[in-house]
Amino acid sequence: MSKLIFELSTEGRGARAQWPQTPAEALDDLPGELRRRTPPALPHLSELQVVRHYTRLSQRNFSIDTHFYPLGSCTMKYNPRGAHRAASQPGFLQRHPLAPPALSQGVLGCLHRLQAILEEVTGMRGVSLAPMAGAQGEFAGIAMIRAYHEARGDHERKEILIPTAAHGTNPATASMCGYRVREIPVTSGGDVDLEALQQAVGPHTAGLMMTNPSTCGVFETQIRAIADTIHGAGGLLYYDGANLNAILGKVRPGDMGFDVIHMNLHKTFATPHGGGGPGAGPVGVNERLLPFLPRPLVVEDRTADDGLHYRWADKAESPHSIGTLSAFGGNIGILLRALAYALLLGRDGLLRVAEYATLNANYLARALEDAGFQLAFPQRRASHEFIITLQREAREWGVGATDFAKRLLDHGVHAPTVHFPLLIPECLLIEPTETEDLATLDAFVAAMQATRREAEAHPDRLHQAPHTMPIGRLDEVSAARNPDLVWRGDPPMA
Amino acid sequence: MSKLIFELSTEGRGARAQWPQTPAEALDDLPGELRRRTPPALPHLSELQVVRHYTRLSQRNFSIDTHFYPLGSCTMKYNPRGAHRAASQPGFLQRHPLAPPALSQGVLGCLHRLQAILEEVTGMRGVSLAPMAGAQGEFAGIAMIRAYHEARGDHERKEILIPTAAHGTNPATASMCGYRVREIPVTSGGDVDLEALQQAVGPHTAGLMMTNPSTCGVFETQIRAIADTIHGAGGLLYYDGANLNAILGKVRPGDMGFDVIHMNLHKTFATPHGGGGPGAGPVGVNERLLPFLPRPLVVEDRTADDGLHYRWADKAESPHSIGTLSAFGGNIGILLRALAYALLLGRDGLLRVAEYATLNANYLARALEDAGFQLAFPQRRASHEFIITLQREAREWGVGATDFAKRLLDHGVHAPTVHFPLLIPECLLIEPTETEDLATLDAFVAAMQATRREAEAHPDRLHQAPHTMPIGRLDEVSAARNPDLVWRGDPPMA
Amino acid sequence: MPFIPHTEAEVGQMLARIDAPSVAALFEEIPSELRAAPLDLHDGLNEMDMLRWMGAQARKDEGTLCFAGAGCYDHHIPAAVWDIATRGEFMTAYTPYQAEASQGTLQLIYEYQSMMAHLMAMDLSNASLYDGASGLGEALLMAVRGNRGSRSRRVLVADSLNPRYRGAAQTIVGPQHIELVPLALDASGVTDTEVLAEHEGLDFAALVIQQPNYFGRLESVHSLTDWAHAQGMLVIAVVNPIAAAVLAPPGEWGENGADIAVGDGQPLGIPMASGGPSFGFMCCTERLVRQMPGRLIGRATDARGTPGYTLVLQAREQHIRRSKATSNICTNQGLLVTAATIHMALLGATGLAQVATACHHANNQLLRHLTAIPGVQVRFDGPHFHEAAVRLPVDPATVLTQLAAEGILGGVPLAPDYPGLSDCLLVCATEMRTDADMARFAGALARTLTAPPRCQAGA
Amino acid sequence: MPFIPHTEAEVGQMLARIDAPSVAALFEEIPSELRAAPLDLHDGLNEMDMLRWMGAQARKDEGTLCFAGAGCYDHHIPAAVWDIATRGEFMTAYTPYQAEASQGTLQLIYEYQSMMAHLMAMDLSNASLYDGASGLGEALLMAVRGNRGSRSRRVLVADSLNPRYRGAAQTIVGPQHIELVPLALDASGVTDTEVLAEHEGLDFAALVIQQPNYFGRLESVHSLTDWAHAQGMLVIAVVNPIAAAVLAPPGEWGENGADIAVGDGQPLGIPMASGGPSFGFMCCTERLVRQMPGRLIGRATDARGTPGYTLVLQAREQHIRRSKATSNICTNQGLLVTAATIHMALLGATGLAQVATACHHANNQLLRHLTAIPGVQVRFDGPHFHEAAVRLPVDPATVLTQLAAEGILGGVPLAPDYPGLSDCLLVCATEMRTDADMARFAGALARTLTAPPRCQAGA
Ligand SMILES: Cc1ncc(COP(=O)(O)O)c(C=O)c1O
Ligand SMILES: Cc1ncc(COP(=O)(O)O)c(C=O)c1O
Repeated sequence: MSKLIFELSTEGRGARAQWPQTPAEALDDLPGELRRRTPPALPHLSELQVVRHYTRLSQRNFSIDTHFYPLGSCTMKYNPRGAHRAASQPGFLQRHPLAPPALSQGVLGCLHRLQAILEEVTGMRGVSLAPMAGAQGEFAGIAMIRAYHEARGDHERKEILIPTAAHGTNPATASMCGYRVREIPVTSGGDVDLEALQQAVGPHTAGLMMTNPSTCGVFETQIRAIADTIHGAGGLLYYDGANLNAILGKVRPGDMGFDVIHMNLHKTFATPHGGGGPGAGPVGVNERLLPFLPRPLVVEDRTADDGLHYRWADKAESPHSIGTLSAFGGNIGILLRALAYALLLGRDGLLRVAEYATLNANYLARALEDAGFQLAFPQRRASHEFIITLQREAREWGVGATDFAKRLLDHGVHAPTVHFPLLIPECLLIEPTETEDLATLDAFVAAMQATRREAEAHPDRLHQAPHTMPIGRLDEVSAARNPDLVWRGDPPMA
Repeated sequence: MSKLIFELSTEGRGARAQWPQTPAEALDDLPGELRRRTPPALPHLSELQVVRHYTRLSQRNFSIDTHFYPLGSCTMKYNPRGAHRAASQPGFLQRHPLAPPALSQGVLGCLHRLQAILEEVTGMRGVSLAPMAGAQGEFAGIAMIRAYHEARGDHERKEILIPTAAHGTNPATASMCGYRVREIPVTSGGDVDLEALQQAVGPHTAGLMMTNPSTCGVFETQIRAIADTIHGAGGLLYYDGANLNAILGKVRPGDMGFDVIHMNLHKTFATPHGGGGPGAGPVGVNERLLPFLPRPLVVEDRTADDGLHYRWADKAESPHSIGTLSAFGGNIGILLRALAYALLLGRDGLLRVAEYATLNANYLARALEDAGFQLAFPQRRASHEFIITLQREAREWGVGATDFAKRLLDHGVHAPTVHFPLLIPECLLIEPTETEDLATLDAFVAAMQATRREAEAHPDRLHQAPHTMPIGRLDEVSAARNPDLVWRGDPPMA
Repeated sequence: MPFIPHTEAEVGQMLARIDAPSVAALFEEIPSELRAAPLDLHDGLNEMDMLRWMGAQARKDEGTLCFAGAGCYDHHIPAAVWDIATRGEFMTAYTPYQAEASQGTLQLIYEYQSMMAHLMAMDLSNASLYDGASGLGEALLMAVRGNRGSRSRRVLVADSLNPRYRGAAQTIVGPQHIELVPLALDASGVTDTEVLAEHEGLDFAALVIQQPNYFGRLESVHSLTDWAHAQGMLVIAVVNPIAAAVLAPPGEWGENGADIAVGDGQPLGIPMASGGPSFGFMCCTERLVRQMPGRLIGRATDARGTPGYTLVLQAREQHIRRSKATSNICTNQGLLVTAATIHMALLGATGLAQVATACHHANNQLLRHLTAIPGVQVRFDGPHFHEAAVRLPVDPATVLTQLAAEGILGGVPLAPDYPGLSDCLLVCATEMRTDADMARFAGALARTLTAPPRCQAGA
Repeated sequence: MPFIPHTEAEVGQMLARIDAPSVAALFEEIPSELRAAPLDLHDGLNEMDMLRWMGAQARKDEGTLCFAGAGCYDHHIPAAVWDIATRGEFMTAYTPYQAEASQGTLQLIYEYQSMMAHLMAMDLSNASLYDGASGLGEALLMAVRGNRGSRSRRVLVADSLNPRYRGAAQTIVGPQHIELVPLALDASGVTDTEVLAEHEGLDFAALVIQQPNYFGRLESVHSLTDWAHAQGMLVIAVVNPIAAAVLAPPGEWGENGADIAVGDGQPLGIPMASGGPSFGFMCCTERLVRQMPGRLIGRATDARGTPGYTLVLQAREQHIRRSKATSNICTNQGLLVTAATIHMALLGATGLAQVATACHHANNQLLRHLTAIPGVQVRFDGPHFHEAAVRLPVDPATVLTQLAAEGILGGVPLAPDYPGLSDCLLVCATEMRTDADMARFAGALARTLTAPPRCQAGA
């Protein structure tokens, strides 16, 4: 019901304090046929209109700064304002990406320090900060696996194995890298089906992608056996680091036998999600994949007078690199925030992240179980997240995961992740994170309980939920049928 | 219904990233009896709790950035974000107030430039930026009038004349300066009753305080005659500059015959009101009050090499000054914002402020009149604001100005000023300002019309308004009877 | 037309509606002989050019290493404080006259009043005054009005009070013929208890004590308070709110506590910013509530019993009582209170105490650095808090000029306000100053003391 | 424990509830031989110390006078843009999976898609990709999938494309065996129409044209587009969004317009910030919508008919189609899109055109300043937009080093990517550069050209 910005426009209006004054004749040397004939249909607005419109729009969002947001697999935790401040300094914001090292020791020094911290945290030998989100990190990782096999002349490895519980980016990445995907089942205990895995591996196996703890919210205890199986068949092991929050300082992917890993700094290192990005997805590798790391990499040189000097590595220094992933150095502003976060936490602080994220998840899991909800893996310790299945509620009362999710919004709680992982029917994947307090967890349990009682007594209230949001449940099916993606001056609906 | 921050507290919690680590023994050299025995009862919170609490609280406000806010006499117009940015630079924020001129040329140069701009805008000979809000500017102005008379040995002038329509700060200021207040009636046309004024003046008259345009929203056309009357009796003329927005570049207080003026930069120069401040209330004076200007003043010297050098004037340079009004130089951060605003607008931009503020007010007045509302001064041109009286509505339907005000909130509009000026019963003082667009004005008229229809049909809906705010109408009477001003751990109400 | 949304067509339409031939015609009531000629001002700049000019100005003052205090302190401010305080809903709201549409600001101020009252151990707090110095002026007026037992318009003011506070207070109370009677210092830089005796039996409305005092020394607040109360005076405490986290708070001074506590809120999350805007806080005893100047927010309920917050006891203010108001203050320092409230919530009692402790530690470190320089001494014996007067072997003004040339603000000279201390500099180190900073200061100071002064100071 | 709210008592209570003896016990499922030793990392810093260290780092890089473009431009960003974009509700929300609780972000993206489609004169836009260069990679994949008339995995890429775009695109499409076939430059620095003829009749999936091209020269986009279409290729336009306000937009290239438009959104309100985060935009024709990678937001209605916004056509994305998705992209660059949307709303069509005009003017000014220096020439004839290759009489790398010592970023050397242009520098002046800035650059450049190079460059 909020007007579109276009509906506030009146031709002839403008935020003129933002316009440079240059006579239009300044363009006269450009050939006429290459010039634009009609101005684009952008809105004409005053500065106040713009500020007011977007300020009010912002209020129509849930966010970490306003709501509990236990969105599983997404690690919605507090984004320290200090890290944002640290990255927002003029020296960082005003640096051109192609400024030479003489004008860039500040930022290069930061990036080098972050590389070193991430190597230690993951137990890997080298880290490239280039990938701009988790999925691009996955791409870089699988591209490195591919480059590795190709460099060895091993051209028959055309398949990537992926457990069924995996995030959708895993199979999508494997495809983008030109691989076939074979899915490996997960047991009812939440672990990879080792037998199935052993049957699947072979000379065609390029590698296995997995997370640990998995998206089932449990720690894969057979990890050594899995690693041995893959390595034994000549494949490599990829670690999807989206769940790294669960194990910081407790166990390192490098030590578990992974060859390559990406991290989601926008999850584990608390950089804000921005309503869908930006993120940062650095990749770490062990010795054998070092030559293939994506560019650019920062190197530290010792100067004649024993100082330190930072520079980007020469292209010639990494001839086997899979190459660059963006025009410049990736999402450096996000990397700076992640570094600030790492500096704030340090050794002990990072360890505590894993500990308290896990404590919160296990407490919440138990409290929900006590409240009558069914855990997907009741016999297991939760990692930093866990799954409940509403199969019973769906069967008995006809209310599913989506209905619960929508009704929770009315309780002032963002819904957990629904229907993921796909293998568990009517599931909610719940990740409270370490930065939420006990009272908030208890309030969530109360909201879930209230919703459950309501589901039994008045299932319709859930079907029609939410009731207190700016809009009711949207008809996504008809929206998809004839998608309206662009405002074209049509009269506003309703 | 929003919890108090104290109710979120749990002993033992803390936003530890904000704590410096110094051993408590560092205090051991302080005498025990002078140390605090029990820590103050401040809440124990995590950083996320604090951020979330105050972010959510903020959403419970109307503001210029979110709502039309036609609060008469308050000039609630767009506060340019660029001015805020300009004043928020490290060089300005990190300057200690007692830094010597060698480390302060930036800020002193800015203040000097602002002094000059304000002199030109007001037509006065000298400006002091020291007062921290309008009322303190009034204090400085009346204290200067007092100092002037005393310097002349004229000790019998014990009275300040003030039109009845005046803002409450005017009489309060006169009292603070040790004066008796005599109120001068206002005619039904909105002007000062000249005859009454002539009868009131005499050798006991220290001066007259007035605004022009007045808080009746009209321009006082007899201003020359008033000035002559006061000056003829040996008194001085004080200009309350709260309404300067109406006449920028059109007519200058100095040219009208005023001896001293304060400005509300937080109104006319668009610095944000901050939910109740800070403001800045510079004073301007003509020749005869120059010696009495409050300190500090910035002076410009020409250096040997023909450069400019800025410094604070020496105490010895203004021996007759009424003195300082704060520990340092006043609300310099606000002065910087006002300067940025003046730089953005320039000569033509400032003139347009008056023009379009006046256009908006006159349009809105006419539109409301057409909609059946009664203007307080229908025969007059509105200045930048105007008054409607709901006397008829109160008489016929039993709904008054407050009821209208509260119901307007439900329409997403901040209420105009109610019951001010006091002499007009059931009045609304409406100031749209120049930064609001036509559609917003029309929507306001529609809301007023709807409210009026409702007042007739369902007066109770107005009595009980607002209906859609976070809380209903508060019982201010019983709140005043036994005031609860401090949280003391009592259980939350309701 | 920056910030004016009107299109030509709209202007035409609006003029037609009000039957005016032009916008200029709307000003026809202004006598033509009064109309202004075009202002002699610059052309408007766009935001880019304005920021370029203001940016160049700001950079001129950037990078100073600060060892000055004297009422304004360089503390760490958590990034969250101003990120939230400058949200449009806080920053661009007016005074919360419409309570139902201002619950954000109102609840926040109620929380502020509560925190401040707890920090000061006083019954209640108002919603702010302009700054600490003008706040003291208001406190004096309040004390003179509120002291039922005294008819005096004279107040005792210790010489150890920040002289800038005395100055501003003097301006404010002067027109009402209130007289500030000084109380001399003893040799250790605190109020001389011997001179107190001279004032015994005389009628004074109040005694003003600053803790820690202007020289960073600690006053014997308990005995001073008890003495003043015994003499029928009210006690006005002037305090640093950070120090109050570790020092006895005004409400706990002596047997019955101070009657009024005022001070500057700057240390609570407000950047130094040339000294303003900051805010003045004021707390008092229940008994004095109706004498309190400025705004007060109270808790109330709506018809359904839902609690909310609103302006209360407005009868004290000028809107209602006009010339009989407790003060003329109207606009106060709301946004700074917003920041301070967030700051106090983030720091908590422990955090504030840690800041105070770190400052005390840093200042002691600084004094060690400085007194290691031959000829440099701490002027007063005994513990200092936050700052100290340091005696130099050469003229402090010259030293400051030379330090300034190296980008160091080496403190505040005491000469202008204390002729007897004209060889002294008031120095301060907060938790923000590192050991390296102090070493840089001490090094530069040592050089200026040995090198002959140059005409044109230079590094 | 920064950011962890648990008190000891609460931890005890929680452990009791889950029957765990300690927090450490929660990790018992991890095989003990895998458990990590304490990490070899620093102690945590408090925010003050962290900011001190990061502040010192940032200051090392501050104050550079920038004359580099090459895909990243120093534009004025209205203060309002980031004040609003960094509001917690925008900045700390996740991807808007729950539409009803994310209408702020969703409506904003719908507005963004609309503005971007209008600016490019294309049918539709997605919600962003990582950056312009990786966006081109996605566009190539999309073109190869989407060109029904071609079975080729080869695409023609003009040599005047930003080499960094080519590099990243190559990385992304390489594993799928897509080949980038270069198209040589003519003597004036644009795509050689003669070499086009050599490719006629061969099967290519697409042609990639950048406008303005890497050297700031204008390509004959109309004839190139018509030629490519006639050959059955799709046309991928790589454009600067500011330039699109004054140059023919991709949708109006030739008879039928480009099929896909990509580019980097950085000029739309994003600080240079070392090149990231920025965002890639992508627009396409209606026909290609189901090949579009990334998120799309559509308008929908709720049961009452109230319009709202939601993710649509998710079947293209990896959540649903997994290995058959159009791309693996998930997290994109949402917050940058937020800023760009506010930026475009503030500037409007006229404002963007004015920025483009001012940049063009500034760049021409710069070229006048530089070519006044003996031996300095503009490398290519004809009009330039935004930037230009300038030929120097001495080694550009040496010159850049000497300029850097004076705090000037004098452009980008072309040598690494164009051996034939190894005597050239790519320079750029935006509306932010004043005449005084240019004179400073020209003066410094003139000095470096006359002075013999020193071993250790210095001012
Ligand atoms: C398990 C898992 N893997 C990978 C990703 C992809 O990361 P990104 O969204 O940063 O591309 C996600 C993000 O949701 C995830 O949860
Ligand atoms: C007419 C008038 N005079 C004086 C003042 C007092 O100004 P301030 O609130 O800045 O002290 C006001 C403010 O509301 C006003 O409207």
